Amino acid sequence: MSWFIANFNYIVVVILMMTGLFIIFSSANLIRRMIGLALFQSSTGLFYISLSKVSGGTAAIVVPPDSAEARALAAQLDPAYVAAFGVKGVVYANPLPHVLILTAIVVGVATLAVGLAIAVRVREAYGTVEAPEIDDLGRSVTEGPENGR
Amino acid sequence: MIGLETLYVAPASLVAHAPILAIVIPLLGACAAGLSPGGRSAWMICVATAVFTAWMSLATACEVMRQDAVVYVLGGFQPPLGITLRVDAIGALLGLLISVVGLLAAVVSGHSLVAEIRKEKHSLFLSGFLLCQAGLIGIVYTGDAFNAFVCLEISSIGTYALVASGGASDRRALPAAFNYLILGTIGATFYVIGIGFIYGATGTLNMVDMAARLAAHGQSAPVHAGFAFIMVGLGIKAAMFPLHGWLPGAYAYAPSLITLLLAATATKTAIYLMARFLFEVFPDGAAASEVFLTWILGPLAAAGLIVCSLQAIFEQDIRRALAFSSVAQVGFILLGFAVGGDQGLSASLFFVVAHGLIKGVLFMALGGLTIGIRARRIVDFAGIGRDAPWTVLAFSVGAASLVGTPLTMGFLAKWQMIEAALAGERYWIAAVMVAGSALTLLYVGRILEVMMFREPAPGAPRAKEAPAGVILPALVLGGISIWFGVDSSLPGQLSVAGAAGLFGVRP
Amino acid sequence: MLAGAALGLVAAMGLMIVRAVMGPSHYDRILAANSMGTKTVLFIALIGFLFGRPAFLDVAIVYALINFVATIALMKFFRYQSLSQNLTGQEAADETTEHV
Amino acid sequence: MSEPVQMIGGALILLGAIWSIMGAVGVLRFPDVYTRIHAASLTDTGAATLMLFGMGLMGEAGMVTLKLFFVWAFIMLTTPTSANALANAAFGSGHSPRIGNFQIVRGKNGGGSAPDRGARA
Amino acid sequence: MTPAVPDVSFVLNVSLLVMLLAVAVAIAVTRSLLAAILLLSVYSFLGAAWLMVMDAADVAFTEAVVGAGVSTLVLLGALLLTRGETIKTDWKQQIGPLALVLAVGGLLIYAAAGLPGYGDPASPANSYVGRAYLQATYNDIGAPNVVTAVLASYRGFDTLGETTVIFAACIGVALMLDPGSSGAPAQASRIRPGQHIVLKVISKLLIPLIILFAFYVQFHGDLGAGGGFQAGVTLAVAVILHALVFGLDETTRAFPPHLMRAISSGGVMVYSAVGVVCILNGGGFLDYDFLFTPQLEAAIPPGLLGDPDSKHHWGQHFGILLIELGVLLTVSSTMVSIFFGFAGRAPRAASVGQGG
Repeated sequence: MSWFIANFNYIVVVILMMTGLFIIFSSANLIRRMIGLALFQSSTGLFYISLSKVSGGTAAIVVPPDSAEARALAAQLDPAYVAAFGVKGVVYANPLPHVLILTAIVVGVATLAVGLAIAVRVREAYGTVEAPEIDDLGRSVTEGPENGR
Repeated sequence: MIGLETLYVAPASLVAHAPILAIVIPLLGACAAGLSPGGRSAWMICVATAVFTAWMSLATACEVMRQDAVVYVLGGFQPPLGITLRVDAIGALLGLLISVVGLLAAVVSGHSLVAEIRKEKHSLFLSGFLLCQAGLIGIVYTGDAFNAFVCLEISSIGTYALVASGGASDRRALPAAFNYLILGTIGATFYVIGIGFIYGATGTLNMVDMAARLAAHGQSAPVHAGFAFIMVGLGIKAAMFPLHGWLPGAYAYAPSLITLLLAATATKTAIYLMARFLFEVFPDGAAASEVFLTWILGPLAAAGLIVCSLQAIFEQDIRRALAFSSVAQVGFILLGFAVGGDQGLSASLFFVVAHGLIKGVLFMALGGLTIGIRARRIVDFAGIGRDAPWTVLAFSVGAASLVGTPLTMGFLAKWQMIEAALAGERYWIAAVMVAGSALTLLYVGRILEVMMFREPAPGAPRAKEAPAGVILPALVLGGISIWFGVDSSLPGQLSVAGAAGLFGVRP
Repeated sequence: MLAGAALGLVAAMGLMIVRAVMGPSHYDRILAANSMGTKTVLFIALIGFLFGRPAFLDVAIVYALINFVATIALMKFFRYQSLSQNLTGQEAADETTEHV
Repeated sequence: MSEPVQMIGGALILLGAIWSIMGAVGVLRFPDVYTRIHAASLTDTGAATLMLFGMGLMGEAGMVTLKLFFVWAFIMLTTPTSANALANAAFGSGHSPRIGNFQIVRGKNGGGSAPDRGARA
Repeated sequence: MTPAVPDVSFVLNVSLLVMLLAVAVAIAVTRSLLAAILLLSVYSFLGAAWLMVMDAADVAFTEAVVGAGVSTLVLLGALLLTRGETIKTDWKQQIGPLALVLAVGGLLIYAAAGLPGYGDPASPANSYVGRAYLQATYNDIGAPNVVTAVLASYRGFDTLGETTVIFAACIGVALMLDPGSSGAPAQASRIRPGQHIVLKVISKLLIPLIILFAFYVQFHGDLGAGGGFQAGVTLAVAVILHALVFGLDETTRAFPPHLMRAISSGGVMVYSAVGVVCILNGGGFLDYDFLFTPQLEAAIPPGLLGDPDSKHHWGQHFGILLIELGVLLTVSSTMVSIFFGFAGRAPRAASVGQGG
């Protein structure tokens, strides 16, 4: 049971990642591949955030020390625990993975936008967004039309 | 021997900030180019930026030659809290390669763009080009593992769209770019997952700090998994066999300027990052690195070298042939890693630079040749040596260096590699290297034979000599490749220092 | 009590997911997504109280505002087959949407 | 803040959550899109009112109360509007409501949920 | 030493994760692209809720604005332009990927089990650099929100890179979708008044409020959750809502796409210029302590800035304010121009192939 509690998050996150990866590799449709990619990237975020969880911690926005709020937060926990892992009497979550994932989410959006834009252009040039059909057309017509965009 | 110091003069106040300026100036240039109204002004901004960037990376390289590795603290926060740039000898050398190739490519772009991209998009295109350059320099200069990911994405996201913009002349560029985007993003995400594992085990993101803490804490399953993910992710980015699926399409159909940049620099930065993780972050003698080098990287690299050389031999499309050649040469470089040791690593790093220059020359000359005509297949270039002697001369210099003709940088690179393999008593690796070189001779020979001696097909479009704005940069790049072949002190010194540095960080 | 309410909201979200996955029509899915959005807003507000940090209501506010936009976009998607059109314009059913 | 007010606040929040579950059951059980919209939008606004009011009682008066009011106001504005837009879109695209003894009034699709027309105009 | 609260938070964590898993599997098996997009937006709702449970308020905020505001819209726009709705699947083609994924996944689970357990406060990740930020922020930066402090100051260079990535996406989408001179014009709309009165009135009411909140989020970023990115997307959503309700023509008249691109590059310029100014003032790149020069101090009436003891905090405040402004500019204009790119492109038949 304790093994389950310790590792449940990682197991789910890994399954989520693999679902995303499976969607990317198994689908012929370019839009669906992008959906899979979005899923894959966002599950990376879940992985980092799972790492950053601190039991009994609160969000990394500093509560004024010795305020009523700080005392209320500390009162929920064992004083020895707070003394060992708290900063100025309050236990916080680890802020660094949060920052990294903020960046990663932003990168994910940028990738999604560019990828979909390319997929739209593929549709305009080939008339389809299904990868096998694109391959067939690419083989049969060597020179594409001058669609000039 | 010409010391680097004689090549430049820069005020000390600039030199102190040279590493960051080499990244930020292209960034600012990209913004300015994006703002500029017309293609011409964007081009001028682009060239001016590239000149400044090259100057700054030269200054950085000189600093690195003078002291050991340059550490630039960003935001005034010491590591591991803040992000630092940490430029070692190889980083400096690769930064120099990127900025010099970038400068010459920027000059060339004045001609090659007009043929391939619609006029309204020139400023956007050049803006993306500069962003890509900034990201690439960021990758080689940064000392922070996560920051390397961000820089990787800066260079990649621009590149995806730039590759796809080749769709204006050949629609196959679009699915190729999409494929590149998917695989590239998977690669980058794998890298991030790997960093996550290592962060979970060490709690830090600074590479030097990571190495120290890994050495102190020892290996564990998460560290091994993180290592594997980083290697696969960077392997995709570096087009390591068999993860190179994106590369031939992207090289073949991208606008020639982008192919030039990708081939000369982008995969090289990923290889360099790989080397840093292999030799700097993961301590010596660790089961992960050692087993990986001997049993996975070595065989894969050997297979890549042979298979992709064969593919290049049977390829009809000239750019695809050169693309397969790139994958094969990546295999060559990774074989050097597999040899291991100071000698193998420094030979590999030397080869990285040599190959960057070679592919730069080849694709630059090829881009010049195809400005007038829509030639793709090798036979389209029949007899072109007579019509465009200077461009073909530049191409031949690159080709000679690729084959490994004596007095070229390619020769020295291959020689050092084989020497290192023999010294390390890895005879099968040496044999594979020799075989790979022989195969290289075959496909390069075939291309050159068609270009020089074959009669053009009647009625085929006749190529014109490329404009001087293309030939000169190509010849300069070719000249550098020969100069380093004769006097290899600069890259040799830096790559030996770099290899020693990568090993030296190890506690 | 707050914890029970949070669990209750999560249960309601779970039921909504069943509807979103089952469909059967896309309108059901939009409905489920939209309702999920409202429940998420409430959940976020509640979490602030549950964990003793009510300052996080900002997230809930902005979420409540933004949810609306996605629903409008979906509505336009179905109704007009276009995201660019003026809402007072003709509907897609009345005209050809092909612009070759 | 006195203890009874806290209790009342907590009770209201719990009631809101139960309300929300009831709505979700409705969405799951009702026969067609329109009734489901009805269930979802009514209970969403109701649950939001109960819960946010309860939170207002629990928290300190001030900024938090103001923010809670804003959340409430936005939910009250947007939920009915999107329900309206959704029903409008569903009806406009030929989705037929089931009325009375589950007879189909308009349209030719059998079953409680006509397959919509998808992305093709 | 087991804390009391995690019992609730762990239960919430587990149930939300299970729901995330269910939605992800549903996305994988559904045959309809539109259903997949809708489920993806449900996924992001759940993700945001889960992130709140994990005490990652800022990330939840970002996930919220991205998932609800941008991803869905962009995917819908792309779906309209590609007009692929149902997915053809071939079971034979899925065996290979499935095997690969199972192998990698098994390996990962094995490796991940060696990581520190859930909520371990003494794990390397939570006790080394992460904890150092919590301890140092108060002295170094003086901003309560440690996430903003790390984002904007300690790892400000990452955020510059992130802003650049957004700008690169702006360039990329413009390269791909900018209609240029040959683009199909937006459809001329025939006015038929009286439709969607409710929607229009509510939207008119909401748009100013959204803008107001965007600025609140922007300037409140170092005190509470939020910051330039979240504010930028929120601002963009206001513009997008206007475009959705009142038509793209009307909106592009006020916000022409080339202006959006200019603002986007301007944002990156502002950010890097802050760094360069720090260099000019004698510090390192992005060392905000050097922003608050003695000359500046002399120019500002004494007492206006409060506590004279924490002078370097003012440099940090200025720096964070300015770079967040840069982020806001780039993000908002990029999101708007991405939306314009997708929405403004009329669906067209392929030049070759079966047409649409």
